[in-house]
Amino acid sequence: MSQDTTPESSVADRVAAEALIVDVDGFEGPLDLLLTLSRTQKVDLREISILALARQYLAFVERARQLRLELAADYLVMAAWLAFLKSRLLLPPDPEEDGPSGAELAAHLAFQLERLEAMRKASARLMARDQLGRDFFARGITQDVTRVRRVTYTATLLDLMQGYARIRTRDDFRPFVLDRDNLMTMEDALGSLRKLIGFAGDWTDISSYLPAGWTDDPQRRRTATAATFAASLELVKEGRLELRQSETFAPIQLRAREGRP
Amino acid sequence: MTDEPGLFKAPPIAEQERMVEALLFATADPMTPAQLAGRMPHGCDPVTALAGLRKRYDGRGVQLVRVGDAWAMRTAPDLGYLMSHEVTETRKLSRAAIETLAIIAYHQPTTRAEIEEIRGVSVSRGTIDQLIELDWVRLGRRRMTPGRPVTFIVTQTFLDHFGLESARDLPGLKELRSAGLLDNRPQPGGEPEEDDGQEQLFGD
Amino acid sequence: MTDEPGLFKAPPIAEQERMVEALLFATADPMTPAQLAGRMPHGCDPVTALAGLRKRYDGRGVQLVRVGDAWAMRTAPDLGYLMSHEVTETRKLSRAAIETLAIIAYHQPTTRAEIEEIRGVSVSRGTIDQLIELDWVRLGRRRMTPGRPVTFIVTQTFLDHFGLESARDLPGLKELRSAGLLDNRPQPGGEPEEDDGQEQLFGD
Repeated sequence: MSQDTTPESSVADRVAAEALIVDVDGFEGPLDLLLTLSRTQKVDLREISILALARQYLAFVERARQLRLELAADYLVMAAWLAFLKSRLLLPPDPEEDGPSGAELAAHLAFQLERLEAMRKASARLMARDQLGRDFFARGITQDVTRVRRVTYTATLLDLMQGYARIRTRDDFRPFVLDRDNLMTMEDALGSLRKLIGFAGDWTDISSYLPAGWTDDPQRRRTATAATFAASLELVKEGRLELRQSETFAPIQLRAREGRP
Repeated sequence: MTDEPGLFKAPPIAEQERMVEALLFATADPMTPAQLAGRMPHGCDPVTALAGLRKRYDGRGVQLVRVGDAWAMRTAPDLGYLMSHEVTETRKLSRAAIETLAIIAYHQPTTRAEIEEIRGVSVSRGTIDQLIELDWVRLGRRRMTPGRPVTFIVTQTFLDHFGLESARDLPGLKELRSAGLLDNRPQPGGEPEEDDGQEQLFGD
Repeated sequence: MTDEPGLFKAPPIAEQERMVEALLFATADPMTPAQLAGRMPHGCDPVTALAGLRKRYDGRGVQLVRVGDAWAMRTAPDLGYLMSHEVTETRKLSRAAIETLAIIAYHQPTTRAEIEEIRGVSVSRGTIDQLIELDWVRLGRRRMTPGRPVTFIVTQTFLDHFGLESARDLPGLKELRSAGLLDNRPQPGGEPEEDDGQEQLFGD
């Protein structure tokens, strides 16, 4: 291992680094780790040096890398961001560049740390309060007045949501069923067209072959038109019918083919 | 009172009364003086404390009563009538009723036909009646469609019971899924339309 | 007290106090004045009765405490040590759950994205579920921001458990507020996608 030769990887350092890194499991994310590191500065969080903190954090990540330990992605994202912040804090501000200054970003990070620390303390104070069932108690005997019995029904929000989820999930899996009532198949259209073409000696608009009851409702009209057109093509193929259209989108006309009644 | 001089002085009798009061209030069963003494600091005299406490509660809404060798606190018998209608047996709502309620809550205002379409089965009359009787569902405005069907909506009582500020606060399908309430079975052909559906429900 | 002369005269206030006392003793859950009034004879004024009763129990082993809009009888906290037998083992909450609870209590109504922003880690699915199951947290109104994320607020059960009259009595709330630590301060340079964050959380 090449790293073994670097001075940082002395046994003592490695042990110390490992101790902290093993602790990563115990940290609740990068912000928590930063808060812990910040305690080594022993100053009020409002006066913390974010630059020093960024260096500490980056050194930590570097050590983890040397130890070939895998850190979760969010620790690495924070490292990248802190490296960026560090460069912003060190370099003079570029007037050309948009966006917040290094000082603003550092101030926000300090605010986040202070807020996290404050919520930590608040949760400790909350849990230190007297608690029902531990420090103070509700009535032990709930009254034995079981004379009038009335049944009420109850359900929880969870029941409600699960019920709804159940229906909606079932819905997702309902097999796809075509609505046959409003669909004309080509077979249907062929059947009615075959019966009618004997009378089609002259060019007639195809739309006049739509069966009764299929012309008013737009949905029914659409399916009947498509089926009738497909059927007419089939009959042309069979040599029983001729089709013509004078121009694009002009009405399609049909007639029985000469000599093939 | 105490026959041992003891290393510790027993608390003043007023304090002992407080202790007996708290103990009898919190424990589920009546307690004998010996049991009380076992819980109290060394040198306490529960019998005297019980006598004081009994006097203190005399004529109050709650009384100290003797049950065999033991003591308990009970509400005054003359006030029993206040509690009489308190005893209610609660039962879980049936699955059909929950589903119907859920559909009304998520789709309101909705008609019976719509509920049946979503559930895929007919809704028995009793189900909606039960929800109305629970005061969780009420009639909304009639739908301005042919037949002018009645619609159903959820009530304030419903919102109170389920701890909701409004029916719009019900979590959407996506949220239900992430909460593990919806099976995450693979969806044939993807699932892009669900949240649209949800959006429509809640969208303005 | 009552604006109707009524057919029946309301009972004297001392009697009303007895009634409230009995009712609150009978149930373990806090009751609102409205719930009390619903149980008491017509024309009663539970609020006045509660005030009298509170004074009467002041300094006793059992006390009348306020829990949000409701009232309950609870043993005095300084006597908790006597009842160690009664302590029911409560499930140990994880550090994440405790912090999440505190953030909801102090920042309520708050969204999942805000909780994550404060803690710097994502909130695991079970955490909020656990708090909801304990009935310490419930859904609030949806936030009127893009994505309309659900918010979380604390419940009456939470107040009852921690002996708080209202969420305003949370320890240190004023100091935190005046220090600006309860502000929702966005990252400078704006990552305006907080609500997208919300979407992602609930997304797959």
